[in-house]
Amino acid sequence: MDVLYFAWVRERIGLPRERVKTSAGTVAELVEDLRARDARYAAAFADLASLRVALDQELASFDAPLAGVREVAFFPPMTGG
Amino acid sequence: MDVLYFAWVRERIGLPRERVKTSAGTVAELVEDLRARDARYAAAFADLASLRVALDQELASFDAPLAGVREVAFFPPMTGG
Amino acid sequence: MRVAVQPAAFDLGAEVAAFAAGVRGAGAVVSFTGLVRDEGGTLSAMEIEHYPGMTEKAIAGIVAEAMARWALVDALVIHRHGRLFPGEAIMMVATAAPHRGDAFAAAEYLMDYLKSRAPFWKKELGAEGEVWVPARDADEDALKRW
Amino acid sequence: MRVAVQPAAFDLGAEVAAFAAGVRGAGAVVSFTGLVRDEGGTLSAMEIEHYPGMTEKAIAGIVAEAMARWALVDALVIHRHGRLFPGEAIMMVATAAPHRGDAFAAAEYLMDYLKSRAPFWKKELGAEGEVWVPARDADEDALKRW
Repeated sequence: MDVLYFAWVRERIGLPRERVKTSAGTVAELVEDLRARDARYAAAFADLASLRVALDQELASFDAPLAGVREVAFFPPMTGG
Repeated sequence: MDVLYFAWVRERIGLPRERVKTSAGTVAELVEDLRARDARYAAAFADLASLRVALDQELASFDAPLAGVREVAFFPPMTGG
Repeated sequence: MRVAVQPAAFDLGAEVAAFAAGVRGAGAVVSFTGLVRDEGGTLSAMEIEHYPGMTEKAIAGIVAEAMARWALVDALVIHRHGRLFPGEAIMMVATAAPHRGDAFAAAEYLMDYLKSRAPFWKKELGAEGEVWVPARDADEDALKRW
Repeated sequence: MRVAVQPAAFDLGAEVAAFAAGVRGAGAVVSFTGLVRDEGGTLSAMEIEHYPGMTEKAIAGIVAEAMARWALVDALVIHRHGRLFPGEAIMMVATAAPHRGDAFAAAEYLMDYLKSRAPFWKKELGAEGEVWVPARDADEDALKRW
């Protein structure tokens, strides 16, 4: 699946998107996989309360299942307007 | 004093303003004087609840005193905006 | 702060643009414009009467109260009188503030008070003749929220 | 209804004027514009990042919800991304309705949801370097009133 990062999540990880092969069943499990990669990911995902996730461009929760999902995006709370 | 009429009050009385000599002490007493003049005034002042009054261009109540007032205006509730 | 009471049409776009361009330090600009509705084609024109002298004073007082209640950088009120046709702008208000809450609240306050406390009266000219627009209880009630 | 997400500046006056001219049957038009504050001269620029694709969908959903909740004749949202400087317009919304209550409520609803549910992120560039603007609890709380 495609995993996208925005704002300071993108900056901490150092890239805007990547292709990830995962057997994670939920967003939370995917986060665990990513955290285990290296310190940059661990820093980006240190505090889930300050993160939001979208599955196929719809806001979702961290316990949402990943079955059938093609695009996951992680970002901080929005600050538009 | 000058007495001004606006909107349907003006139309019922048939003039926009007039000079009135009165010994009325309050707005309500002035209204009584005017009502007694003829049917046009009686029609205009038939229902005080549907009228508003301004003394020297400030909204006032019908029991307000007229001492020192130079301009009295009668009109229906405002409908601007 | 500017208040204009005039028979002439105003250029809504130019007024909003000039207002927004002139507000240093504002993060939020709200505008409201009241248009003559065509009422499903039954309205041919609207005649707006006002009380010269009192109108300007009443509006200035309402604007001053809004400036005192909210952190406004600027405010603008333009209100026309005379004969207007469907689709024409009757009036506009604009407010500018550091944050949107103040700008929205002040614009709504200005509208609620202009509606019921500034001396304007509307008459509708249409198929059924001339009708003075009655004041709505809802407009008087709207003042109670402030 | 129109939604535009673009890096280019927009002409606020022309947009408001065209919007108001195109709304048949409306008696009330409200516009909101968000400007880059200069923060007392400490802000040199603002960088707005967004999520292409999701942004347009999220805004369209918010506008559709507003159209369903209030008697709107039309609605408009324009939101910029990229680098903006103090005084520039970041975004605007406009709403048109038969009566002012609906136009105001819908514009505030659009702003509250755009602020916290459309995928935009602001970074301030100033004397102290680059700072991502933190989300405010007040903005999240604002959603609860609807």
